[in-house]
Amino acid sequence: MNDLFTLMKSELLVTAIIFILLFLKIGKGIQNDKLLTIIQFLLLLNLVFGFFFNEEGSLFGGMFYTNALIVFQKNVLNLGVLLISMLFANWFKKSEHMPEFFMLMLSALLGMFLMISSGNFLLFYLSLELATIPVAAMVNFDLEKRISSEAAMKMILSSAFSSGILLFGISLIYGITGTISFTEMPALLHQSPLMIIVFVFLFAAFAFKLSIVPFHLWTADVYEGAPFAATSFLSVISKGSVAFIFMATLYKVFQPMLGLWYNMMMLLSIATMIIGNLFALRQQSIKRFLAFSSIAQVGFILVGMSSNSTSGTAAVVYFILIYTFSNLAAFGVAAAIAYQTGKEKIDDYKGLYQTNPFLSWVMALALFSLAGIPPTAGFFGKLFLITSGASKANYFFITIAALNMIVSLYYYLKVVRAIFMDKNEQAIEKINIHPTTKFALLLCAAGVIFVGIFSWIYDYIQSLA
Amino acid sequence: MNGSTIIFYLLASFTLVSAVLAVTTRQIFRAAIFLLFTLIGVAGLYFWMQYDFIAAVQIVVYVGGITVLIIFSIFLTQQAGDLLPKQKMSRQLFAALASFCGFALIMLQVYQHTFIGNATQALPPTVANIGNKMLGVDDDGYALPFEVVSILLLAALVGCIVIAMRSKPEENIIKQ
Amino acid sequence: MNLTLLILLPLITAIAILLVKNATQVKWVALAGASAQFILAIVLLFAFNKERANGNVSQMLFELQYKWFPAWNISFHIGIDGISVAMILLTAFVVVAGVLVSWNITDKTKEFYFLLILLSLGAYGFFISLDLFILFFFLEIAVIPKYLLIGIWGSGKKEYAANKLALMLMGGSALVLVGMLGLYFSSSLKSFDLMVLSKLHIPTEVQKICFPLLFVGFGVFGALFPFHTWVPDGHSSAPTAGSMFLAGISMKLGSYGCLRVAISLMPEGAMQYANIIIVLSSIAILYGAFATMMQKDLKYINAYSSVSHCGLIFLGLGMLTKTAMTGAVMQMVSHGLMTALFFAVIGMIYERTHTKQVNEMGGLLKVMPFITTVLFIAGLCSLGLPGLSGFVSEMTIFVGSWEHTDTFHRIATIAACMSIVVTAVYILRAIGQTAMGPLKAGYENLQDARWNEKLAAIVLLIGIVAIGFAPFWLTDLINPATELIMQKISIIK
Amino acid sequence: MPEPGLYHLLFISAALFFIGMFGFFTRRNLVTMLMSIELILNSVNINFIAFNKYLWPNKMDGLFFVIFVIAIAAAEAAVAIAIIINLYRSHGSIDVEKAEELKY
Amino acid sequence: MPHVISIALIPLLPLVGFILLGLFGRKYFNKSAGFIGTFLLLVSTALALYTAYQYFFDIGKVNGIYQKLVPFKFTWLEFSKGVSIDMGIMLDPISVMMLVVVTIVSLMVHIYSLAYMKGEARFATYYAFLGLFTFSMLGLVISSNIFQMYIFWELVGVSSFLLIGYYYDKPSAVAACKKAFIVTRFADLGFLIGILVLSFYAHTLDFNTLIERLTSPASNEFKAAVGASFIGITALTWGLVLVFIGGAGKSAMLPLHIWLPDAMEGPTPVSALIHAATMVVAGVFLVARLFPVFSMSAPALYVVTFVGVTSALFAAIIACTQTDIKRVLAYSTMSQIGFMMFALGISGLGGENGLGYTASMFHLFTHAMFKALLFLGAGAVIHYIHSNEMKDMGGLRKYLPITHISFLIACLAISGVPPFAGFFSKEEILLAAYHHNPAVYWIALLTSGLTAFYMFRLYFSIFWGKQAHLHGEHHGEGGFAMMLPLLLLAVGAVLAGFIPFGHFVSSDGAALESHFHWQFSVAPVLIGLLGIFVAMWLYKKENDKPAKMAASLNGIYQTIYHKFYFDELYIFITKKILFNLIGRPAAWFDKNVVDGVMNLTGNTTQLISEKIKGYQSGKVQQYALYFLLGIIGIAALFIYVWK
Repeated sequence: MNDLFTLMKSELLVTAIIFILLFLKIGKGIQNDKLLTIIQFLLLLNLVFGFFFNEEGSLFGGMFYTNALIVFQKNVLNLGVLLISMLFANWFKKSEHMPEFFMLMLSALLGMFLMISSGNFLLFYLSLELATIPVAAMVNFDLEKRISSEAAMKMILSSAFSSGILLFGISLIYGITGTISFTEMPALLHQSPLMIIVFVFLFAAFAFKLSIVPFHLWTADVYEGAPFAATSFLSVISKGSVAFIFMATLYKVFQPMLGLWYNMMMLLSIATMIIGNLFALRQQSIKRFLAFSSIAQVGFILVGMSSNSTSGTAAVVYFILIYTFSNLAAFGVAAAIAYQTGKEKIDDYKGLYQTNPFLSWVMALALFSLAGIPPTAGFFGKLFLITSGASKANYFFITIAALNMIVSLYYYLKVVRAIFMDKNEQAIEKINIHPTTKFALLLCAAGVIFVGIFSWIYDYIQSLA
Repeated sequence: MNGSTIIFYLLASFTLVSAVLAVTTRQIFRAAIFLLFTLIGVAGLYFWMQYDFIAAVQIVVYVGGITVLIIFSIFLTQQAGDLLPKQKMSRQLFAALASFCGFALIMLQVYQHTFIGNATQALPPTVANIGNKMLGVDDDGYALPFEVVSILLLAALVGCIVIAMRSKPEENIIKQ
Repeated sequence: MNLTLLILLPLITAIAILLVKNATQVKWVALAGASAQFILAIVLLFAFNKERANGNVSQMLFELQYKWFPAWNISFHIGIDGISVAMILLTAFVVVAGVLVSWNITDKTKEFYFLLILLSLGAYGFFISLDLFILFFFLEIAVIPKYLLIGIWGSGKKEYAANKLALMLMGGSALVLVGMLGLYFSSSLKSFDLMVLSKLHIPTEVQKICFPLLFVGFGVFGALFPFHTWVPDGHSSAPTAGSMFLAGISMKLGSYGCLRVAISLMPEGAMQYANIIIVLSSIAILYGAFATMMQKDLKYINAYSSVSHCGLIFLGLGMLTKTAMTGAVMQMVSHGLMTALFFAVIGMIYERTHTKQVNEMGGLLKVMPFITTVLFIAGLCSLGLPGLSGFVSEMTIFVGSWEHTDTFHRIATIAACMSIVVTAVYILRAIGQTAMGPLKAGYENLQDARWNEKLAAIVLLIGIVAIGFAPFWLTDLINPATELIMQKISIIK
Repeated sequence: MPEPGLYHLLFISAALFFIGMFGFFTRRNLVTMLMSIELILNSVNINFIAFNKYLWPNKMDGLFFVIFVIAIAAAEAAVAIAIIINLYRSHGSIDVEKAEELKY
Repeated sequence: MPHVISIALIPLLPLVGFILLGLFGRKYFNKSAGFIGTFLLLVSTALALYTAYQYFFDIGKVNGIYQKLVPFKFTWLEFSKGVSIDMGIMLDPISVMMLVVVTIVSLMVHIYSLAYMKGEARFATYYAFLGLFTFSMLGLVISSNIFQMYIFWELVGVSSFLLIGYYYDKPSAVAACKKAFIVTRFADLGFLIGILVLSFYAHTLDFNTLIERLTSPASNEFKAAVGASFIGITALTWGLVLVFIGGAGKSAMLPLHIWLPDAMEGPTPVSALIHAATMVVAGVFLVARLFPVFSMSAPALYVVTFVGVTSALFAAIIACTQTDIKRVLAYSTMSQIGFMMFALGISGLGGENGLGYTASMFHLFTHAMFKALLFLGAGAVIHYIHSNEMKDMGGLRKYLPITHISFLIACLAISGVPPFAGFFSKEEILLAAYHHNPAVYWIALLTSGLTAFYMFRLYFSIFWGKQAHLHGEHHGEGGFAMMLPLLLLAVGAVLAGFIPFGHFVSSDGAALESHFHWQFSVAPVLIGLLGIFVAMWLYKKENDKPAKMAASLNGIYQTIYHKFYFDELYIFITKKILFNLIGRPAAWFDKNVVDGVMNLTGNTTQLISEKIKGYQSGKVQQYALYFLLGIIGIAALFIYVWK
């Protein structure tokens, strides 16, 4: 039973925090401020603890499986959650349902942990739902806002729809192979037309979560309507975790169907990059803008994933680590501005640099990183994705990917331009940034710069992969 | 043709007909009732397949739980007697076409596919067997999913409470 | 000589600029950093020559290699040959001058200098990299500072120009990226290392694909026709130092990349596409010159003339003869210095007259003799006057180009030669209208150059004259390097 | 009429699946959309049970899947209804076509 | 052997002057600039004379033949093995002669300018430019390498540009200097390509080696150069003709002459130095320098002859109608250079055949003296009268006696009246023409008459004729500084003809005895005198004969007066063709097509982005529908199409 504690330590810790929160909530009387500090402390503990007692092994008859890479992935998610808890401090402090929000978020996080570790389709499905349903509730946490509930509605209905499709696919694959275990399945898989359909069904469900075109349509609406904390959780943590498990399933379970999914990945990756970029071009709302940009980013993740190699795995994990920093920084800045002024439009950012140089630089760094411009880490992340994707010497594919970087640069620069170049008499006033927020932003900025330059981080990930 | 077969066809047609009605009737209560019928029909199919436990769960959770929930929500959100708004014709046609295509594609491939099975050592789906497995932590146990579902239910509960118990309505409610 | 110094010094300067409080200190820190870099570059030149004199004949000197992303076989591999030394010197000259010229930037001084130094960091890094990956890294590092410099401190349609520049350059680097990956995966060793790659034989079919990708990719940076369209807008909208850096250094990144990566790694590809390069560059030379003739804005004049002059660089590269290639490298240096000087002077004039339109000026020689004299010298250099750097490089290219005996090359060379006449036409037009003629009303009280401007101009002039009067030191520097590249090509021939 | 077997059940489930889909696409009322989801989930359950019975009776994977799907369906429905009610409070309607502030 | 440094100092001292005065002149030497410049040049001149003495009488001659000495050279820029630009000094008869000519004339101009340019704001700059010019010109003549020559050639061009544009606030001066530079630049293009051609076949840029290789019919290089041809003309001829185009541009030969008259916008001493005595003969010098090679190609020589003789006649005709005294002199210069040019063209190599060569050089030498004198004299007149126009002048002999005398001497010299210098040199040219090409001889004879006519037309209009309307202050003849050069040059114009030129300068280095036939001289002298008398008849007294004549020949007169509309033709070519037909479309193409494609890409992307926004309709049911369609589509694609 010792295994249980070491192998499932992340899950257990998160569960423990959920229950602590539950008790704190029931035993009333703690101020939001203090509570937030406690939560941040707990999350920090959780993160730190994540780096110890890393063992490889499986539990529950292979239903649960973990290894160093998976632990690392979990740590990335932990880090993201910790950053979220710090970045949106202002909002949390004002929210009367803060503990509940964290309980939901941590439940979702737990779901993601289990999802990454899952060794069969049942646990995968359950944890996927665990990672989705609370998030839908989180999306609705701006209770006074119409768009928040609209977004929540869209999310819960779409994800129910997609899980219906996922289930249908699982049911058929179960029928075909007679197993739901990831480890037993590859030996039983044969590429028959029905299998292709089944695969497409499963693929679509993953694609839905990752917002791959044409299954991405819910993304922007939900991101825009949700509170910043939920949006960033969705776009970073949720996406990251699904990418991890998606990759694991593709590489392990669907290895016999490599030819099929490589082509499918290529097709959808190109579509995703193009559509994501085209839509991002004309957005005014910063959230929606980041939503489409994150769709385009997923296109790049697919490029790396399509390589079907350990370097691809490493590149994807690495990219998601970087993406966590960059995207959270962008959301953090946007949130800090929105909380004080309510302004969420890119045009509102005109002349921001005159009044808020710090926020401007962080935003710029984040956007440069997203655009993949050196020396930010995003450059390395994207480059390694493309490099691993290029290992098949598919010039067409990587050329499209590389050209899409230009389009994406265009719209990232649009924001930079608004911030730095446009003169504006009614620029946003000086923003008071919560100290923890500021610290978290600095952390993100540091991450954006150093994760790339310090090559040992990548080496470490590569050694795990 | 024996009794079992006749029962199957009856159940099947009952289920499908009520399902179709549930998604087409324009009176929402009727739709809910047809849904109920469908769910009962599905439960009947489970009985027919001798999966009694599942059939029981189906009836308890779906018929007793979810349908009731749905009917409550209909009460909360709907004036009695209102007809459901009609979707655009083009959308309906398109949806019908897409659904049919999907159906056709799947059935085509399902019928072309030969399923191989392993019917040698059947494990009867008795309540005792199910119970043993449900809380087992060994190779074939389902303790972990069980716990996961419990956390999920807890989270759903928390979520529902917060969302449904909101205090301050937005200013511009019911603007239109 | 530790080459990392070349990168560390700007880095330290940049950080120091961020830490310093007021604008004056920022300027002095920047100047100190740039001057230190300048001295370092000179020291490097001597160290390089000394090492060569000591009989060290290895292709690259002062090589250093640190592990960086070993999983991808990437290493931080740096080293220099004569071409790199020349380019580093060019950068050092232009940076010092750029810092000096921008002395009276008052808006966001700190950021301005920070970006300027960052840009130079990218250039230095680029010129010493011996690994495709870090080469690409530094290539891209330099894009965003340019974008911001133009967008924030520029004038005119600055945002449009900044966008166009950033997007086109990124487009170029996207092609470079693809080509680079093609090279990476084509070799059995999976290496980005230039030295390793150059020893391998890259399969011909890979060269066929990768050479155009890399050449065009770098070509966008170097204003290869018809990808030059960012040049006029970018240059004309940029602030003075920005234009100087853009035209003086950044365009050279492209041509240097073409030479160092595309041609020297893939000689077969180069042979295959040489005629296309020659056609494009001949068009660029004449077309750029004729387009310049019609411009009325001083900065546009210089920008289009840069297209023409950079066409000469590509012509030199495309000819694939040692002499022409040496000439191309000399032209890189020469054009860098000359155009930087030109832009510096245009900036000075603009600051005083508040116009860049030649027809709104006249007789400026009377009120600002120093500035106009420098303008004049820059112009003369541009039209290839002996004694200034433009002459030697252009002549070297012409002589090198003439070494081909067939009619096609002959025509291309003659077309290129014709540019010297057209150049004379537009340069004299510009100078005649601005510096000469009766003094326009309203300009009577303009001041001549200040100390910083004089110093900036003198620094660049020294470079120009040093090459113009004594080109042999530069050719001695470049020749061994081009010889090595040519050896590879001649083996295939 | 042939002896009913696996394929018949698969037919029923697939039909139910796409009837649910059709409902989801065409019903404008959010509650009825939710009902369509339930149909979809039920169709999946039939699949699982059918496969379990006819092909893989040696283990009870399908059966357990169904149990958990039903549980999840309940939780999902609960949260969905909470959200729908919340939406109703702010929009005054649960017509899905009217909740389209977020678009483009 | 003269010390290398002493030779090197000849060009370097003016360079020192240029640098010193150019950098610091305005601030520190604005008053003393003239003396500094003059002194430096005085030293140069002394060194040049010393060198000439040494060369001609001491070291130059080996076995009765003057050698081409290269006491010094170093590699300046190496293109490829063997092909390099060397900076060096080459001494041979013509370069030594040119050293003397250039330094002397330049010294005269320096001295003259002390007075003439006194009080100019940019006095120091003026002397700096003079220094630059002198340096470049001296560098040009002693070049040992064809590319070195090209370098100094260009430098000469730019100093000419600077000096013409000295009065930079005068729009006409600006236009003139631009024109001069661009036209010569255009010609230099030919020179450059010519160099490329010749050096490509000769595998060298060094004059001596190049000449050696391209003149020995046995050498591989020569065979290659003659063997290769383009549209039926050998590479050798092409190279030479192209080089000659460069020379023609600098020497203002038809049709590249149009810059020369305009160049008179510069200060008059500058015109004397550059546009009369030194720079404009660079073309002649170039042909002479490469003469052995030219002699290997009859077509090239033919081109030289043709251009020279047409230019001579053409310029003489125009000179008859011009009213600006400097322009008359300019056309006369062009005409005289035409003489030198065709003299080279009709010459052969070696011995008696080389008479044309000697005559050409001789004429170059004497012409430098009297033409400089004419210009300086004209300068004195202009200085006095503040106008260039003949109509403002007349009867000045009383006011400017020294100028008058020296001007008259120069006019007689140029008209070929014995015993003045021009007589001897022109005589030799005509003699050479008579022997080699009678057609040329007759045209030359006619031209020679015209020369006498227009020179005396000028002379009489200035110093005789109607009394000039003098107004304002007049300060005499400009003092000693201006008179001294006039007198010295007048002495030169009188005596230079008596130098036994053929002993020193000949096509093959061996002494050439000039055979003086007085019978032959009758015709030229008579026709010269005829010209003078006609001029006297028309212009000595104020009358309306010239106007009547002009009126009776109206059409022709106007054509000539407008210089055969050459300027208009050039303007048509540049404005209409270069600017409107090439430049404007290129600029338009760039703005609209190249740029347009880029912008179009951007705009199209934006447009597509706008068009497809309906896809994201905000309707969740539609999303689900697309979801399903996506699945069906992909599944169908991979099952049925993309297997």
